[in-house]
Amino acid sequence: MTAQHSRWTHHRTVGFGYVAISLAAACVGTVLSLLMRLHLTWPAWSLPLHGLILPEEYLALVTMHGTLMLFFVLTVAPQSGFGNLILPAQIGARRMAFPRLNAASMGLTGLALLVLLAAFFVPGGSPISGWTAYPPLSATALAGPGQGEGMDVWLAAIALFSLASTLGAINTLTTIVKLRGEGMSWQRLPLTVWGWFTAALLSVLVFSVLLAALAMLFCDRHLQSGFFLPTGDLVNGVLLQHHGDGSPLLWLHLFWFFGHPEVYIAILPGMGLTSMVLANFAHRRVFAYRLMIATTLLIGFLGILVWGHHMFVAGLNPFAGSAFALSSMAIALPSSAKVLSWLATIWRSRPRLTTPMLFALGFVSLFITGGLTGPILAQPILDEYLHNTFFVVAHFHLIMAMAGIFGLFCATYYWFPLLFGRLLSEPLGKLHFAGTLIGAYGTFLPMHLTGLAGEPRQYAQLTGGGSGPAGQLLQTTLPLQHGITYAAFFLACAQLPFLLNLVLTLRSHLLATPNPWSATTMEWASQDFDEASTEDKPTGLVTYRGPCHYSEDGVSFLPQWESGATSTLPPE
Amino acid sequence: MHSAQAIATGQRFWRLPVDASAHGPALDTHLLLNLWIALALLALAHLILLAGLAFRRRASRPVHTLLLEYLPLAALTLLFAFLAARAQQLWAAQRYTGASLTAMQVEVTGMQFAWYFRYPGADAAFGETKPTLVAPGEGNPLGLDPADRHGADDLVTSQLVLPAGREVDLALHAQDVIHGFSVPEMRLKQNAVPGQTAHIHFTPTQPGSYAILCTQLCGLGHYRMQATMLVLPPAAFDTWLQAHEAAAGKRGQP
Amino acid sequence: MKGRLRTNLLRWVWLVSLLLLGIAAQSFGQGCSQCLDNTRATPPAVQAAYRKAIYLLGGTGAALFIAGTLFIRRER
Amino acid sequence: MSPILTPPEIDRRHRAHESDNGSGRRPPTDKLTGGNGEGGDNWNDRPQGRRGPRERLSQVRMGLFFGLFAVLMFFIAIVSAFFVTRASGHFDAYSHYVNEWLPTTIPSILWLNTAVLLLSSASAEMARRSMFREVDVMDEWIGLSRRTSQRAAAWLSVTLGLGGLFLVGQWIAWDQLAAQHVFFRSNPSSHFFFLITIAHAIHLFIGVSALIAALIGLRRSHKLASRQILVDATVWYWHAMGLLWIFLFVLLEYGQ
Repeated sequence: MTAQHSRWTHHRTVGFGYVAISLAAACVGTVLSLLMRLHLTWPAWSLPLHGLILPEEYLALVTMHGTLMLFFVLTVAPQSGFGNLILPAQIGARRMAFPRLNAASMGLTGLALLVLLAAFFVPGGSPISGWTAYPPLSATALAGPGQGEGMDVWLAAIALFSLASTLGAINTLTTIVKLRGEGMSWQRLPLTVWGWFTAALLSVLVFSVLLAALAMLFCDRHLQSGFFLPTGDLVNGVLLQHHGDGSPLLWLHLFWFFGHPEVYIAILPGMGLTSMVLANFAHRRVFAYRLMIATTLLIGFLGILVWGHHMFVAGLNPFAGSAFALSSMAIALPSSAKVLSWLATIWRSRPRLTTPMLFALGFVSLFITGGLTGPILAQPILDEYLHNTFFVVAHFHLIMAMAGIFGLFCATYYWFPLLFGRLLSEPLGKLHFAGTLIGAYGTFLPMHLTGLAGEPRQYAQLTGGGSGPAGQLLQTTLPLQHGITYAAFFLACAQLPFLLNLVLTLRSHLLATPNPWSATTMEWASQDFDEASTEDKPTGLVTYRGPCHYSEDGVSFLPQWESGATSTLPPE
Repeated sequence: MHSAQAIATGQRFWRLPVDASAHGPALDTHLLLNLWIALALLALAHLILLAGLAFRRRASRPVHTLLLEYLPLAALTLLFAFLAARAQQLWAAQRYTGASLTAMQVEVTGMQFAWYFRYPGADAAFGETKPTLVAPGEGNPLGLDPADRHGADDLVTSQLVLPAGREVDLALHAQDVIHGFSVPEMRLKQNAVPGQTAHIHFTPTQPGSYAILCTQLCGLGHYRMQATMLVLPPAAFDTWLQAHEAAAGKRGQP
Repeated sequence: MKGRLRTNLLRWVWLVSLLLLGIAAQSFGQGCSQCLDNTRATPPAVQAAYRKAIYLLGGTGAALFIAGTLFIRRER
Repeated sequence: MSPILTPPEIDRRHRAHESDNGSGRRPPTDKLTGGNGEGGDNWNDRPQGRRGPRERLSQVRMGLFFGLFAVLMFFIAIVSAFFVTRASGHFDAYSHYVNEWLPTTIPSILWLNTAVLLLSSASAEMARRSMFREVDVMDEWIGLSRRTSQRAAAWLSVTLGLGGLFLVGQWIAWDQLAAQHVFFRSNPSSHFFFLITIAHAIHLFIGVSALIAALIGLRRSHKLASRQILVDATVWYWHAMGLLWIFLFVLLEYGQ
């Protein structure tokens, strides 16, 4: 390693690369979801230049939307994107531990995205088995269009992504453990860093399990093994030729061992950021700070042990269902502790309602709303009714997708002055917030109702299923589905002020003050030492205390990098 | 807007579907209890959130960690423990034990993209099936082995007809990929996984016709993989069964 | 400070494990030695193998998670 | 905005440049110390507890250990699938429970391979130790000799040879099985035998590449610290792969 680093391996370059990747994925994913909504509401609507959306094309939309959003947006942007942009500065370091490895994993992630998008253009189109890719549907080209080359491309993309994520997470972990600046003891780490740390630890542990499962699925597809295939499986009139008495359940176990921690990887950085932003604008210390650290770790730890709650009705032993139900219920406790702490932090604090603060509050609201249906779905007997209905769609979109996106917007508005030296416009930001909040609730709250009415997800069509009781059951929710589609379009349009805001702000010449939010964490000190420099010199910054030191009246504050008496401030 | 119309015309799309099984009412009660609790907590949390924001005067920082964090947490722990325990009771009652020996046996087979139902016939035994013999075009979608005498009187239908008030033991199979057997009106859901048998038992209580849906993504026809469950009064069911078994028996004889 | 976090963590672990134990005891009081229904066609050996695999996978994951968090505590 | 406790801007600016503001008021603090050619060599600027060339070494080790977590989980996933598949079977036409699992006969050459791998681990450890022998390190640091690197290179070459031998041995084992008509696709047991051995061989191949890289590095790199890191990380990885192999070998030999 030389004193001079290349710009290409600078952590900010890598971070912006990740953000660009996830922005591209988010745009494509959003368009796909809107197409799904259009088709679901007006089945006869034909896509310009394409024609009617066929059932298999609808499922391809489902699969690609899920894969893009979960992997390339919710995993990449908060963890790798903002992790790289902010993390080093926040722990008083100038760089990530392994800059070249970092750039390589960003490149791999980009490559994975390109490979995934290539699935649209291979014969048969993109895969139709959802982001969970349950075999035997995903194990043979006979199972449907898109399950041939499309599925192979999908496997390759996700394998690349797993590799990249593991490497990126190793980098994050090493950076946090080893590169903390002087005085940055582990109790002084901002909760954001704890979120990144836990998420990275989970990534290291679970992405390789996914990789192993992908390798085995590949063998099943092309080498006639039967890890996930039972004997005598007859697909499309053809008896599958393979050896062994595998079981699709095995895939479910391996996949969800990855899949459940994956959703925590997506949301933990957002939780950490929300805590810090709430404290920053409420001008108070995060309530029960050490408990927040403990709950972050506990959520991650329990996250490893709850995967079976995705499989209550999948043919699992009912006792295993009970055990997983209990561990899943246990996660409700650290999550509740977090919500209580957030509520206590802002209680009667007269916070400054800036745009990042609003998005953090929105995160709290969505986390509560989406989270409260979690314990319901963790009860196997209720999951028996609600499994794979729109209720589940509503649950995970609120708590993971929408809360995750709110965390991302919060990060964007909050750190924009740090990254670009300019403040995003507040009026436009507030408009963006209001629209997004209304759109998010408008889209996903009604889905609870259609789910309770028994409507399954992943149905390409809700009409035309015949006049039997099934057709009638599905049609009862159609009026609501119309409303949901309008709300989804409203939600998408609500992002326009944001784009406008970005363009206007980047073109403006109004520069922000060095620490416009009066923040206390280390990244805001970094403007002293020219963060963008590629020179590998120590920052010379010392951390003197934990984050969020504010006086009782909330007027004065003491940032982490200032030496000085803390005696004017109340004890922690 | 359609939804506005629907609300105005009083269309009850927000209701749970009819509950027509013996274990259903308990499940519904528990579900509604859960939903009300969730709604109450939701309202409470948002009230606290908004109230905390609305106060114009800043309060001194809350320091009573015990009071503000651990006490509500203990209460929530008790609440969740209660809900979990209640759910476990219901789950155990339904799943931990098998169907009674007198339960009616029906085999359900899912395949891309249809459900087939098989009744064992007079001998109360299912005949062997072989994947090599499957020929939907020739009226043998399940691959019944003609050499097996148990299979001769088996009745295969595409509609699940059941008597009201009698326990049913369904044996779920899948021929190709994973399917999800779901009857919302019976509060019933269980995946049919190829290569293994999943048993599920329940007692329909109200005669009527109900929707059977596939709830596990199974391919391009997933959305139209539907069937009907027809619950008949016991007498009507007996007539139906006899008529069909007679027909099936005739077909089974060479 | 360290001490307090440890106490907090310990308190949490106790709370959760007590809860788990309490409810688990409740559910095992249901006469569940049969486990008949869904697994009738799955021989005990296979179920045992699944159990073993679940313990192995979950146990290793949990152990490594704890090891990872210990790294950060060991470093200053 | 609210009055803050932060000192005025000018103060902060001042302090940021106080190390070298060109006024001659202070002696420059970023004088070159060290000597191993590392960038930003003034260890006084570094936080407590991380001064000196071992800092980067411990970073790389930490990263490597986290990477090994991932490798371990990869194999644990396969091994847990192994347990499940070993027990699984199906009911045949006569309602007999059939388990297709036919334990793969492990070619006896694997014992030899295991011994070779253990030996290679020992020689790798010799290479690692020789990179850290204090007297020689001092010599090399001052520029008197390159004895550490020469010794390490010798040991690493031995390791490389033994590692190559192991891979060749694995190839022979697969060949022998093929001669007995046991292929990947023969049987559930053979799926796992080949999956595990090939996956391990790929990991070991990465190790071999790392050895080659380390050998090149020993020749080319001018910085002792970098050479130490290269050798150290490679050897730790090599040890881990050896340990993993013993676990997998025991599983395949006695666990089927």
